[in-house]
Formats: sequence, C-alpha cells, structure tokens
Amino acid sequence: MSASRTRRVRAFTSAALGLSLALTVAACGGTTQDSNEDEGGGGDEPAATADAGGEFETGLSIAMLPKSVNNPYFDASSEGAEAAVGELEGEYEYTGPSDTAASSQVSYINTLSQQAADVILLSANDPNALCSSLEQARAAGTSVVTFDSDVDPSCRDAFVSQVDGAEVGRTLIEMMSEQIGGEGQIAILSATANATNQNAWIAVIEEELANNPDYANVELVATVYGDDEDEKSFQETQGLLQANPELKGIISPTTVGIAAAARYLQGSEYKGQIALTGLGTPNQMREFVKDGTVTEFALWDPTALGELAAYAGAAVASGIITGAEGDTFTAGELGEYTVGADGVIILGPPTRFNADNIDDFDF
Amino acid sequence: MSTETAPDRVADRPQSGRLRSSRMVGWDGAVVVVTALFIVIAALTVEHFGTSRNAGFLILDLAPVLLLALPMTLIIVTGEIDLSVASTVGLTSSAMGVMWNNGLPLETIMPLCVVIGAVLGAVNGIFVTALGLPSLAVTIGTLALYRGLAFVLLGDTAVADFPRDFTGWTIGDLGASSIPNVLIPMLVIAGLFAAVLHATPTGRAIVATGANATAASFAGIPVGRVKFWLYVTSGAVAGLVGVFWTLRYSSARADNAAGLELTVVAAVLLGGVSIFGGKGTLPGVLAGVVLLTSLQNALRLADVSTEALTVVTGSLLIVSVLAPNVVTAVRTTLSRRRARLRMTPTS
Amino acid sequence: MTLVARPTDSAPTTRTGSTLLDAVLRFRALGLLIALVAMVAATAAVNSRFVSQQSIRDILLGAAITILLAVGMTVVVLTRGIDLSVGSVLGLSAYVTADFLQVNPGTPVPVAMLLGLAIGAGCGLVNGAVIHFGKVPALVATLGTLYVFRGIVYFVAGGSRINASDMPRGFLDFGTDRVLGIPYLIIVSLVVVVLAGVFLSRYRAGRDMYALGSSPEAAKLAGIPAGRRLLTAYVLCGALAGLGGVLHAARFGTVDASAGSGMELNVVAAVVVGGVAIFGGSGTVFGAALGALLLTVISNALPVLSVDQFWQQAIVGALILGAIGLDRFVGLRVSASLRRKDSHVD
Amino acid sequence: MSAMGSAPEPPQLRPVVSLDGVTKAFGSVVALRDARLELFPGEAHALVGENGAGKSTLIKILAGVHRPDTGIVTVNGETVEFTNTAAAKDAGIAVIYQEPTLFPDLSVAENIFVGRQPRARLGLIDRAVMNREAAALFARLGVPLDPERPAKGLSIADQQIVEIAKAISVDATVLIMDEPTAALSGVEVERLFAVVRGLRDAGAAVLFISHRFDEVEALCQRVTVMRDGAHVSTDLMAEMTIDQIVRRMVGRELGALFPKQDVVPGAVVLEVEALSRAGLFRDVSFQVRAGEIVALAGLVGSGRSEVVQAVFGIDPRDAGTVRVAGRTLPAGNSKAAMRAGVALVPEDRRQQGLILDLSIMRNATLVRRNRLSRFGFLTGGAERREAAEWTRRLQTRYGRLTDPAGTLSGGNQQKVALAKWLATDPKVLIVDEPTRGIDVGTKAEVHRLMSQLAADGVAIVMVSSELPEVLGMADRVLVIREGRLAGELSRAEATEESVMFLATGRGAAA
Repeated sequence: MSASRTRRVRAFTSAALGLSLALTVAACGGTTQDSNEDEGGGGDEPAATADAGGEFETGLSIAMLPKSVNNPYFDASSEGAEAAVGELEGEYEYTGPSDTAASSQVSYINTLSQQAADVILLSANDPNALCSSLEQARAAGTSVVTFDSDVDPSCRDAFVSQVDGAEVGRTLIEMMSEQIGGEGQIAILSATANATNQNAWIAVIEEELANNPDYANVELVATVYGDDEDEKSFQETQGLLQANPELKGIISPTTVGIAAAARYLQGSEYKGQIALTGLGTPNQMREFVKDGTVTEFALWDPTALGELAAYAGAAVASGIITGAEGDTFTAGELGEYTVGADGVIILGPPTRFNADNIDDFDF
Repeated sequence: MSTETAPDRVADRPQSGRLRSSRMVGWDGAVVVVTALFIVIAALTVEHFGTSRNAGFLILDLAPVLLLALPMTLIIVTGEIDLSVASTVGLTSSAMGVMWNNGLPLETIMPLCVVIGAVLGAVNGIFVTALGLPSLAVTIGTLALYRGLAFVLLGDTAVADFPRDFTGWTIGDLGASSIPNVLIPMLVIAGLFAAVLHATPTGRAIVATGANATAASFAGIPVGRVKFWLYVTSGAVAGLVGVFWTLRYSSARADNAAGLELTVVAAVLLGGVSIFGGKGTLPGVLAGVVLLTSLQNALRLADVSTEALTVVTGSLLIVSVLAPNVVTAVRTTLSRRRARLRMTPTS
Repeated sequence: MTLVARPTDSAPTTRTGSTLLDAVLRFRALGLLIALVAMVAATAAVNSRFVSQQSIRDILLGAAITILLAVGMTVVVLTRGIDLSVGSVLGLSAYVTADFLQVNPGTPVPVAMLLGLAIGAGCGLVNGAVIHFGKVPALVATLGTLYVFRGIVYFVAGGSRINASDMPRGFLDFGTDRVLGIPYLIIVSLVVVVLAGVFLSRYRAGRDMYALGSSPEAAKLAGIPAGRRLLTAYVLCGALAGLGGVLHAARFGTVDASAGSGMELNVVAAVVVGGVAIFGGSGTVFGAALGALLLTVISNALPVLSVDQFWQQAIVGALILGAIGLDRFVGLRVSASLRRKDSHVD
Repeated sequence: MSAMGSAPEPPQLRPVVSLDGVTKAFGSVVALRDARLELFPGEAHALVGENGAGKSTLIKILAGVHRPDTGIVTVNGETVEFTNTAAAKDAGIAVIYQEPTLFPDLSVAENIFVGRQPRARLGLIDRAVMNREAAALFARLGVPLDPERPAKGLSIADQQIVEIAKAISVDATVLIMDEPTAALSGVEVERLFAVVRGLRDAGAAVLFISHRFDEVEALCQRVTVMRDGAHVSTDLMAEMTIDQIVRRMVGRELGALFPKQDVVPGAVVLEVEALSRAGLFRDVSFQVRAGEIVALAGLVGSGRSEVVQAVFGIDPRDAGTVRVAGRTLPAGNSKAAMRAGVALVPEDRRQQGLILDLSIMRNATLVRRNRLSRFGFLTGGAERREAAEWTRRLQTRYGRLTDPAGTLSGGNQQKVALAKWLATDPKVLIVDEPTRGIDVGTKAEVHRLMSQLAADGVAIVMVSSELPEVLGMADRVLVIREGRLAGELSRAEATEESVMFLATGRGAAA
C-alpha cells in the first residue's frame, strides 16, 4: 500500500520537523552568533561592599566539587581545604562525579545548592556549561569560588589560581632550556586541546620562544594532546619521537602526561637522550627523578591551593571580600592575599622539584 | 501426514508465553508502584528531595534520558537495539556548534540538527535492515564512528556563546511556577510515542515484528521498513536531544552525553521491556526513567558516594531482567510440581 | 499414502563447498594481513622510523594488552555471547594488584599475575552465573557489571593513585624488560594466544565453544554441557582481562580508578575486525589478535602521519562497520553460490 | 524395495527400553497421555501415527530432551530419569531427528564426533583419526562426503547422512530414527537400511518412524500405532495390513472425511504465468477460478510452498507474472497482494501463521489493523468485536481473547490463523498444509469451511502433503516436481497412484 507508506513517511518527517520547530520558540529575525556579541561577560556584580577587617564566620558549610573524585591531585587539595575548614570551625564536604563531564558537575552543583551549602569550591570541567546552574546557586545564597580551573568570571565570586599563568610558562621553558643546553628541537605533550590552563601556558612558552633571545636556538616543533589518559599520552610520546628524529626535549604541562612520558622514556632506548620536564607531582615522579629519566620538573602545592580556596570561600561568605580587585584577607598560615583583576587570587610561584629536594614532599 | 511439526519443536512456547505475559503485566505495573513508593519515601526521608526546586532539577536531568528512551523502547520492542544514540547527541551537538560558529541562525540550526540526527539514524537503519546486520554490532560501530566524527568536527573545543534567550528558556520555568518549560513538550512527545505504540496500527506492527518477525511479514507487515523508520526516528529524537543538551549547558561539545546510552538502555529494561522484543509498555519505561534518575538524585542529596551510584545503576539493570526470570522459574517449578501432584494419582 | 520422499537420484558426486569456504576464510586472514602491511608500509614511507626496532616494539607493546583481552572476548563471542565488562575488570584487577604489591613489595611477578587472573576469573564467574543461571542476555548482564565492577574500583581506590614509586622495582622492570629484545609483555600475550588457539582448536571443551555458538539447539541435542562451557568462557574472558590488568599496571606504572575505562569498545572492535562472527560459531584467536594489532598500528600511525588524532575513534567505528559489512557480503555470496550449486533446479 | 529376506528374530524377554504410562503436557496442550512402548534387542520397531499423535514428543523423552510429567522410563529393566541428552546417550540411545541438527560452522567429521572426538596425547583432539573414522563411516554408508568440509552449505540429504553417520558411530544399543529417509534417494535409503539391519542383527533395538509404509514393511518386525498422544496398539508387522494400520491411526474410515461440495467454477481469479525463482522453482503456470479448490501436490521440498509464497509476494520472484482478477501484482509485495484480495495461511503456524506470544485478539486482527483504526487510532473495542465475531464463526475454543495464542491447541490455533485471513474477505485464499498437526475433528471442520468458502466463490489454492486431503478436497490437482509443474489432474483423474507418479517421476512406491 504505497499510499499509506507515503503517508507514514510524510507523518514521520512532518512530526520530526514539528518537534524541532516547537523548540525554536518565537524569535523570527534569525538568531546568529553576530547578533549575540553583546551577550555574555559583565554579569551581575554583587552590590555588597567588602568588610576588609571582618572576622570569618563559624559554622559555614563548605563543599569542594573537583573535576572528578578519583583524582589524587584533588584528594590533596581536599586535604588542605578540610584543614582550613577545620580551623574555621565549619562543616566540610568533598563530593563530585566520577567522570569529568560538565553535565555531571551540574547535577552536583544543583544538589549542593539544594542542600543550601554556604560555599562551593569548584574546579570546573567546562568554562561555560556550569554557569546557569552556578547562577541559580548564587541566587539561592551560595558563594562560589573556583580553584585550579576557572569558569566565566561572571558566574563565580572569586578564582583561586594555582599560579600566575605567565610564570608557569616561563618556568617550564626555562627548565627545558637549561636541560637541553639552550638549543635544539622541543615538543609539548599537553592534556586536552581545549584545556584552558595548558593553552594559556603554551601561549606563554610560544611567546617566550619568539621574543626572548635566551631561547633563540630552541625550536618548538610540535604540540600534541594526550587527553590526560595514560595510554593516549604514551602513544603520543611515541609518535613525537618517531616523527621528530632531532627532538631534544619534551615539555608536558600536565601531571598525567609527564608521568606517562617518563614511563615511556624509562622503558625505551630514548632514556637519558631526551629531556623531559613539565608539571608533575613528586610522588608520581620520584621514581623517574631517582633513575635519571627526569632531571627537574615543577608544580605548585595542591594542598595549599585547596587551603587557600577554602579561606577565600569563607572570606566571601563572611563578607570579608566581594571578589573585587584590591580586597584583602588572611588565609591562616598561608598569610595575606590580595584579590587581583577579575577576582583572581594567585597562590604563588611554582615549586621546582629535583633529586635534591624531592624527598621533602609527599603529595 | 508428512513432516511432523508437532508441538515439540517449540514445545515450551505456550507455557512460557503465558507466564511471560502475566509477568509483563506484573513487572511494568510493579515498576510504576515502586517508583511512586520510592518518591513518597524519598520525599519523607531525604532532606530537600521533596522541594519543587528539586523537582525542577530532576525534570531537567531526566529529560534527555526520557526523550532517548522513547524511540529506544520502540526499537527494543522490535527486537533490535540502538547503542549509538548518545554519540548521535554528541555529533549533533558538535554540528550545532560548528554551524553556529559559521554564522547560521539558530532557527535554522535547530531543525537542521534534527535532520542530521535522522540521517545518522537512517545510516543505522540501512545497515540493520537493508544489509541485515546485527543491530548490536552495527550500533557499537556507529557509537564509535559518530563520537569520532563529533571530535573531528569540533575537536576538543567548546562553543559556548549561545544566546541567553534560548539557553535561558531551556532551563527556565513556566511563568512564576517551578515547572520547567521543557516539561510540557516532553510530555507531549512521550504521549505521542505512547499512543503510537499502544493505540495505532503502526504500534501493532512494531510489537508483532518483535514477537515474531517471520509471522509479522507473513501478515503483510513490512518488517524491514518498520525497523528502518524507527532508527530514523531514534536519530531524529537524538538530534533534538543534542539541541536540548547544547542549550541546557550552553556548551556544544563533542563529548556531550558520552555514555548516556547505557543509562537509557538501563531505564528501558528497568521499565519492563523485554530485550528479546515483542513486549514492553511506555508507562513502564517512563516509570523506569523516573525511578533511575530520582534514585540517583536522592542518593546524591543523601550524600551517598559516586561509586554507590555506579553500582546501583548497574545492579538495577541486571536485576530488572533477572528478577522476572527468577519469578518465572519459581512459578514454572511450582506449576510443574502441581501438575505432577494432579496427575500422579490418576495414572 | 504420503508424500514425503525426495528422490534426489542425481548421483551425489559434486559435494564440494569446502574449498570455497576455506578460500573465503583464508581470504579474511589474508585481507587483514594485507591491510596491516599496507598500513605499515604507507606510514613507513612517510617516516622510516615507523619500522625501527623501537617503534615495532612499541606497537607490539601497545597491542599486547588489547590482544590479551581480545583472546578472552573471542572465546565469549564464539559462544554467541559478549562481555562488555572487560574494561572494568581490567581496572579492578590493575588497582587491586598494584595495591597488593604496594603493601607486599616482595611479591614475585608470577604471584601478582596469578592474583590478577584470580580477580578477573571471579568477575567472569559473576558474569557467567548471571548469564547462565539467571538467563540474562549477555549484553545486558555485562553492561550491568561494567557499571558494577567500575563502581567497586571507585570504592576500593577512591581518589588515590598508585604511582611507579609505590610498586616494587622488579614488577616495574617486568613491564619494560625484554628477553632477546622481546618485551615480557609481548611474550605473555603470545603465549596466551597460542594456548587459547590450541585450546579452541584441539580440545573438546574448546570445540564445544564453537558448537554452542554455531547452533545452540543442536548443542542441546548433542548433550554439550552448555552451562559449564559458558561459565568456562566467561571465567576465561574475565581471567584474561584480569591478567591484562596486571600487565597494565606493570607497563604504565601508574594505576588509578579509571584504568581501562572504555576499553571494551576497542576489544570488541579488534575481535570483529579480526573476523570473529558476532553471532558466534566462527573465527579464531589469531584473527582477533591480528585485529588488535591492526587497530594499534592505526592508532600509532595517526600521529606519525600527522593525521588529526580525533579521527582515531571514527576510524575504529568505520572499521567495525566495514568488517561486519564485508563478512555479510562475502557470506551472502558464498551461500548464494552454494545454493545454486546444490539446487536441483537448473 | 523388496522386503527383506531373513525372518525376524523372536523378541527376547526383557525390553532394552520401555516407557509406561508416560504423560507430557506443554502448557494446556497435552502431547502425551498414557504412552507405552517396549523395545527389545534385535528388533526393528515401527512407530506410526498422524501428525500430532505424539511420536516426536515420545522420542524426545527417550532422548532426554524432555522430561515426562508422569510415568516410568526404563533401560535394561532399571528405572531411569534422563536430565539431559548426554545421559540418554550414555545409556546407549542414539537419535536421528527428522530435522537435521548440525553445527554449520564445524566440519562434517566434527559434527559426527562432537563431544567425543578421538584424543591423542595431552587430551589433544586427533584430527587425522577423527577424519579417518568419519571417512570410514561414510564408506560404510556408501557416500563420498568430505569429512573436512564444514557442514554449512550441505544439502538436506547430505545433512541427514551426517546425522545417520553420527548415530551409527556410537554403536548404540537403541537407535531411534525419526523419518530419516524423508530427504534421501532410493539408493541412499537402501544403503541406510543395510546398515540398520546390520546393527539390528548385532542386537541393537531400532525404533523407526516413517510415513512410508513400504519402508516400514521392509524393515520392521513390530508396529506401534499412536493417536492423540496415546498408545493404540502394538502388533507384529506380519499380522497387519496397511489398511488396518491407517484406520487405527486415523480412528475412522477414510472415505467420509472430506466433504467438498460440487461448485460450478466461475471466472478466472488467479493467473500465474511462468513464475520462476533461481534454485527453487521454474516456469510454473496455472489458473484458479472462483469457487475452485486447486491442490498443489508434490513431495516435501519440491517447491510448492516457495511457489505460493512468491505468488503472495512474501518471497521475491525472478521472472513471471501473477494476476488477480486481471490486475498484475508487483513482485515481492505482499501488501499489494493483500490489497488485491489474496490471503496466505502459511505452512508453519507456530513460526509463520501466528505470533504465539501475542493475544488471540491481536493475532486475529493483525492484518486488518489499518482498517479497524479510526483516525489512525486503535482503542481495542473494534479489535475485540472483530476477533470475537470471527472466532465465533470458526467455533474456536479459548479462555479469553487476551490469552496468548500459544495457549491454544493446534486446531484452535489454525482456526485463529484462518480467521485473521478470512476477515479480510479474500478473493484468493492460499492455504499451505491447512490441517497439519491438528486433531481429526478440527480437520473435518477446516475442510467443511474451505468447501463453504469455495461455494461462496472464493478461489482456493491448497498446498497439501496428505494425499487423502488432496484427493478429497481438490477440484484439480497440480503436481510439482523438483520446482517444475509436472502435470495437472482433474478430480476424476486424480488417484494416489497418478499423483505419486507425477510427484516422483516414476511408479508410486509399492
């Protein structure tokens, strides 16, 4: 019955189109990216003014929401935050998804805002996807402080940055240049291609290479992405070495990448031939520093980062700071910090780890 | 008198058929009751669960699962499966980002996404029906392929600058109420699918196809065509979910909805749909979706750890198939025992 | 008084068909090899380092674990089953073994491997029991245990990661050391492939796996102990995934709760590409191993060829579709020609 | 085939296998009630009965496939309870099923020896020995089959030969054969019988199920008749005539069974011209007039079902035309055929005719679902009314309309299958084996119904393997042999001999 068949076909098609059009809301003129440019940015700044000399409130409920819970880096941050919350006599909770999807974090933000948490300390999986739920949470009275990985400045009160991005980039290229004797080809093994932090640091490295005469003989030949997966980082390292026979060194500004690359070099004929540096944790890298695969690498202290984030969060919730530039607060033993532009609070310069000092750290 | 077909070849069919049908009525009914009970108990015992705001969050969370579960139910009822739905969501989301970056108006992009989804579904449909390949293998293949293409399109970047009019509406509420805007269209679509499955000739054809494809084709049902259009529908709905997902999180990303196919299949099976086809009701599936998502919501609110969520989802999936089997096995044993008791004295 | 005879008096002289099918099967393995060689040659043309000793060793190392899992998956798929939980089993075994080694650094490598095998076998037993006794379809059951086992890893591991420095030196050396230039891991995989190949082709229990997948009804009538064989298949698959976990820990030296996530897709792809019929009954572990090798070569070649790495997953998907489509096409052609040959209507 | 020379040995005292008072029910369908059988060493025993008499169920109980609900099975005087086929095998019982049960992916030799392949050192299978032994078996059967080829692609006859080789390879004390000769040629049957006689003379008991009475006479000493799942009689073959046996199988005289009324045929409704499909049938042409019943006779596997399926459009056709009331039907389009007023009640009602898991109501209204809908919706009322009406007209017995069709007895299932097509008010009704496996009473009802439909002007095409049905019902008989139309017989010309002659291309079997 071809008549009924065509009828069905038509019914399917029209239903499909109808559904999509139903969602298309009214708007006729055509909403394009260009018509959208004035949107975004400049969110509602809190009207309150900072009470710089104020005291921290006690009994604050402070929750840390990491990118994913099964990550030792965030475990270390959580330790610091928990200690700080203990100091402040608040309630601390560490919760989050087991995967690193932004949508999973949204559910947790919603849950925390339902539970009327006073402060959410967030390391974001996506700079934009979380904004709407963060706004809802803030409207319900929750203070949001991001750390490690930021969201759009309009959807949080403050961002605790592990480090000044420019300084990380400079440290990385400096270490590399020292290790390869100031000349030769280098490559970068990064995390994911849209990782905000890594991309910022890589930009600094590229700028240094272009403008700083110290690095005139250093050439960046490739940037590859290991997606923060062991296997992938392994393979990308192999690929780098094969594709670039003249390669002298690899910078891996991510903890997963540097460990995977070190492990690969350790078991290959390139051990000792290729310099490897980047950002890694002492516990992960101790092995490779001791056997000479890696000479020196850097990182900030994630525990201190968590601690500072917790103090910053409590400061916002207590009205000590609003996130405006110039606000100051005291973060326990870490000392006094000043809020910079866009509500950014910087922890401090990265620590360099090498055979001499690595045994002093345990994280 | 010729070759003896006899009752033997498919001997235990009649019995299992009867038991299965009574179990069916029992199972999806049971899921509806359990879901209702669960929500009442959770509202009473879990702090913040019963609030209207949480209900709003819950509805937004379950929307994609629910929408994808509708065509998935129909496909599983025909005895096939579509594991590529979440990847289709990812690919349409990526496509949406790319089109937006290229300056297309959203009003064009959104229907286009549905069409793209339908085309992706049609690819599945062609492999399954025209080439006669097992749908499990085909859709595992397209699961990888579509997700891969999503990354090829958009890489690891995200497109986020969608207009607030749209993103706001997606997560917004109806007027001053706390009923999300998406609830009404969602219910309409669900009602449409329920009507098709349970009260139209097409629905009869779908059920017949799953229960016995040979007999269905002898009854003049174009089995292949039915399946093909279901895959197209599944793709179109996945495209719609891709639009919804992108606007809800104001973020078009290649990895959007990764792994969601498992939740969808779990919810459908939990709702009492037989993985072998031929049996299943949409009210049961709706209850399955609500149960699964509200359970996760309640566990999160009760600060139960993520690992428990994972274990619960997996266990529910197994139990939803295992439990009816155990019930059937027990009943068969009992009825056989009864039959023996009845027959022994007479012989 | 009845009409049941079919007097095919035509002398039964032409009863061929074996040669044709053999040719097809050989063609399948041959096709894989050709694809493999072509891939390697093309990449080597762009960059000769791709065929250096180090590079080949890297590829084999990369394939070793996938091959191991593909062997187990082959056994299960032969019986018309599937095991989607292998990635989670690998993760569980990798973490528990690494954790055990952390506490007991003196443990010899073989004991660690036995531990991984045991953990995997336990998981496989759960799968097999749910599938056989609970009559739950393999797809559903193992999809469920994919979640459950991963949940258990999360539970055991939490947010901690076991680093290279936490594991005994000897164990880590096992992950990188070689005999006669061949890394241990490759040797382990090859031994497993050969053993499984012999088991499947030369032992009654192995042949039963083919029989079960080829025709479950006939298997029942033939009195094949389906339950025991199915349990064996899933235990074997789980055990190999468990062993894979130990190798994973030794190779990467870092284990956290997400080890092996999503690996099932690659393993299923390897098996399907390797010519194992997804509905059971035919295929070999050697084919599956070749399939795993081909996938590894491709993923290693992409960065060398400077192809956007995002293509990798799409290529895996396209390969799955291509492999099952090709098998179907060839199968149809063969059965059509057999039908023509066999028919009594000219 | 000549009867065999040697006189049968007198049965020994103790049966090697016996069944007593065995009942077996599948849901509401009782397959066996009080079945009895004794097999003695050294005897070949025939088991006969109509389809659905319970022969296959009885065999499957002996083979360990089914377990009896009640009753006793003994082997060598000891009560046994087979929990699986392996247990029966161990007890020395080998079965050749009527449908070959081979593993398509395994080699022929392996199919024979699966589970008990010869082993060499370390328990490794010794393929050389296995292939040699298989080749020896084939030599014994006189068939040149390659032991190393896969079973995939073997013809039905060759598959059956592999089954036979499998059974004789175990040196069974009891050999059960369920219509083993259905697909074999005369030469192959002779060879098989020679082997079976050898086994029998060596002391094995043989249970032989066949519908070919010449074979039964040639091979067996005793014959057991079953009807409706129960034991009817057991006698020495020599003391029975075929007429007596048939009467006991049917339970009544033959002549009265088939009441086809005489109808003056009307205009030609169905015209089939030069229909062909590669490998299945070729150049089949016939016409059917309104009010006529035309039988398609022929041996199983001759291509009759394939022809009618191509006419209906379930299967494609390579060449030829089909016209209904002058309009040409497109190839391979069953919907067009349905719209033109063609209905097909297929051969296998469990797999093709009905959807057993669905309710009686859904089955009865499935093909009319579009007509019964209002504004595209089905609310259930119309379906219920229609199903109730047609099940009443066909005097179908059921519990509730919402019960699954699988709960019905075979006869009532067939009535539902008929009902769903009769409801479409067909101009051409094609029925494939309309009374296979249903009880005698229902059989008569179905025949009366077909006769009535013909009288009402429906053109009926009936595929049937039962000669009495063909001879009793058909106005004309078309005989198909090996995919070609071998001849056409008028009602007056059609006899068992003439149909058989055309069907086999030679004299009817003795």
